[in-house]
Amino acid sequence: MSTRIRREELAARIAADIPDGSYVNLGIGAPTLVANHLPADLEIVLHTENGLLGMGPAPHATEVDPDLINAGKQAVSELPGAAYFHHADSFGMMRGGHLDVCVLGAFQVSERGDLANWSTGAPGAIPAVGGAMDLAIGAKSVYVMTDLLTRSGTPKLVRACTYPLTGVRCVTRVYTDHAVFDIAPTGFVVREAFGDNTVDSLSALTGLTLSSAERG
Amino acid sequence: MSTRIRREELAARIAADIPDGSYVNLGIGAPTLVANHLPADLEIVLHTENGLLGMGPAPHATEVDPDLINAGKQAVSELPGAAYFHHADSFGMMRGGHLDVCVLGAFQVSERGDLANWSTGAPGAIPAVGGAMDLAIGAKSVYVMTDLLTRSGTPKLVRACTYPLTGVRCVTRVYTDHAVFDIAPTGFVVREAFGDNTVDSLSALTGLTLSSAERG
Amino acid sequence: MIDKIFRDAAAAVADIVDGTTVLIGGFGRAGQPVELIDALIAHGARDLTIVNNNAGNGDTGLAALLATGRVRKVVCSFPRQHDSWVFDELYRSGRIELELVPQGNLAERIRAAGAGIGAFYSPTGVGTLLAEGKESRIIDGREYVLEYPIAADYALIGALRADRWGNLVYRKTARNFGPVMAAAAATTIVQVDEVVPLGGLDPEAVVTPGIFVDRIVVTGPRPWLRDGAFVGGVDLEGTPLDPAPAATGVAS
Amino acid sequence: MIDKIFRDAAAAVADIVDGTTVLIGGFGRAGQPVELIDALIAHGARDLTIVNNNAGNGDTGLAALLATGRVRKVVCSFPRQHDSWVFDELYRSGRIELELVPQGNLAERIRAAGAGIGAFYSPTGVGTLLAEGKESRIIDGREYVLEYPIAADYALIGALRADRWGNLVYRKTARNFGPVMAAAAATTIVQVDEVVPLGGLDPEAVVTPGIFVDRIVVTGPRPWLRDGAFVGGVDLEGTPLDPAPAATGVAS
Repeated sequence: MSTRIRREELAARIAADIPDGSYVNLGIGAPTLVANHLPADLEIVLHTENGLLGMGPAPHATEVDPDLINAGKQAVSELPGAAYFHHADSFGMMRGGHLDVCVLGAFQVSERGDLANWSTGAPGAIPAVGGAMDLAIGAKSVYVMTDLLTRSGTPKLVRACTYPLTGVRCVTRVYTDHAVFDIAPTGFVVREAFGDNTVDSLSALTGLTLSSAERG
Repeated sequence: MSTRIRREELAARIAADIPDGSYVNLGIGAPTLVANHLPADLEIVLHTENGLLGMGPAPHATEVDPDLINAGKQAVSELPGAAYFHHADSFGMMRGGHLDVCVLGAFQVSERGDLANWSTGAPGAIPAVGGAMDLAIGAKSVYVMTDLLTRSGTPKLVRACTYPLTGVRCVTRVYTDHAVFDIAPTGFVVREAFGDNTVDSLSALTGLTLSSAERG
Repeated sequence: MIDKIFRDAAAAVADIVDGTTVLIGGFGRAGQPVELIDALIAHGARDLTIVNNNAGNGDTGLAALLATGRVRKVVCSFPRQHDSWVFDELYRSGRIELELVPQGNLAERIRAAGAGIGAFYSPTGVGTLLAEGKESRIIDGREYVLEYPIAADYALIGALRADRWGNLVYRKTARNFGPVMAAAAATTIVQVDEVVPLGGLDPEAVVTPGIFVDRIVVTGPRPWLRDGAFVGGVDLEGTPLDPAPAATGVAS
Repeated sequence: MIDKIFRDAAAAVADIVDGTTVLIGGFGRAGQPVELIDALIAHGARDLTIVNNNAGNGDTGLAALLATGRVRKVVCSFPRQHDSWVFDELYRSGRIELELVPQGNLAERIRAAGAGIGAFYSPTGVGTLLAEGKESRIIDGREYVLEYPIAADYALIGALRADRWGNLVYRKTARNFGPVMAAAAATTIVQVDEVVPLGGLDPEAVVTPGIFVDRIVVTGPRPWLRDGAFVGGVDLEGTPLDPAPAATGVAS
């Protein structure tokens, strides 16, 4: 048995690691929850790759603007200090390493920091990548937010990804419902274990050789 | 003996060949004279590579704006319909083939359309290229405006350039004080001979095999 | 005199022949030039290659074009969406070809075409399926993959406002692919809400200079704008909300 | 809270160490960040590599920096001008190194650094002295030369207006290299005429988003502007004209 934290708690945990003044891209899905936990007294500038820095929260239903959406094609708003730009400029911003942090979901993360999050490789599936590969290589720190295990109990942290890769050696840190892991040259390092998780219990769950940040 | 037309006449001759609605870059030096002869009832949009489309004439001395200059670093003005952009966008505009016409000076033009206009290769000279090489390859039609002969009587139209090249096979047409030449696969074609110049007299002056547009 | 305004969308797309490559602006619905796409459908050109970030939403715009069966190939980054049923069906039944390109490489390849770049080395996609068969190179210790420009015969884009020279400003995230597509096509056709007199756009704020624009079609204001200002009252698809929205909860 | 405003130019350049590569904005005098350059001179860093379109005009700004002898190398497109005597003398006496780059390749190489492009194929310079020793390649029947990014430790640029997040707007052709240099440097320092409150810049008209800007120095209005509007009355160097200009001709 091990303690798992809820997704909103995990989002709050990630938000707490983002320094004031950071430029941040929150990927589609669970990572967007991080926005709800950014402290109101900090200025953290959100980037959406479809062409906006200074993205604000979803508007009231009557204020939805079809011209103002995020990368997930949801209605958003603009904050004072916002700026619009075209797609090539936006992805240049990412590819050029100007974002401080991006937070992404994952199917798998390998111990050398490879990320798989765009395709399960299932036959017949329609492939779609969007900005995933650009995001994976496009920030100074690439954080992954994911459950440690799939619903069927398979670890998402792996020695080597079996799903098609999104990016190679690109992940900085993995925030899971069980623990936070850094990627080090030696593999996964347990930075923080939630509840009664331990390095040993996490090793048992994942089948990986893990080291501890304290010992590292 | 042959008739030469004056530089202002030549500028007018070039201006007459530029269709309404063209996007045009006039190089530093003599080519800037062309602007004085563009018909006032046409809209020909002038580009200056330091970041402006819709460039207007030099302002009155009291209206000089140090932030509004052309590629020759002279004071200019902006016309209604103008747009500013940065250097990478401006040269992308050129390199991408969006300009209809550019007019350039030359030290030499070869019969295959090579242009030499940035360096005489003189020892000890300080090299400077600016936008010359970008302009040479950066318009649908590259017109050269030059005297046919140097002051010492050496032809500027040559079989092969001896000066360092600005661009290879890039010149469309050469407007000289003696005649207008097109560059064809066969070499120089006399498009229009001024005054008492003839294909034969021009051949004699330049030492080149020339063909005539009528015969071509 | 330069006047790039066409009388209607039909006239603006009339010379698009079969087999053409067409860049179509928009990210999902934002910035999608729906009236121009509708005109292309009515025009009837076939065997098209379409470049867009997506592969259509719902049954309108790009999705409606795909539904005609006249699109041979789609080049895009994200075809699969909750409302991409038209594409999904064509793809699953083998009736449409797909070239999947990471979004940033898609934008940069289009930009390269407009800027006269022959090819470029991108770090995006390195080591993935989408780089397979592509040249790669290590530069300063980092691996890159060689990507080529995406040029096109036509671009259909949407913008907010134009002058008759074709200078454009966009609106919010509807800008997306418009500026790079405008530069990458031999003929760029734009639909705008309105045309202002020459000099009516701030030269410092023009996003697409007119040199990149060939034809302008005025499609009039959209439901969520009045005199260019946002008034809201629509859903994300631009459909006006019920003017007297029902109260939520038990009362109904 | 993000506040990138520095108290003065000296503080903004204080950590520039010897041996640094510095991008300096401006095309001739337009957009040249003279107060930042003066602060760099006073700061005293040596062995610098400077990237600018030119190599200084007259005796001020970039020319004054070169005159200190602390610049090892200049990367530029057009060093030789009627008023480039400082550079000319250094170059002729072998005291400064020059890398000459065609202007468009210079701009695109800087842009590539900011946009994370590893290298690109340019048609500019093919077959010329400036492509000698560079890789080339035929793509679709046209020859291109391979060009690499120009990144830098610092950029010093000038703009018209900023907010405290570092969003920038420029003024007319003084924009020139500012936007691409801002993105290409690890630390970008901008001098502006004025700072406006956050929200005071139109998000549609921001040219350089604040993500590219690290430090802002407010240098106050320039002589040819009043409240941001052009009032003229200066020469091209920005020097006020004689308030009562002498009549020309025989009277004097």
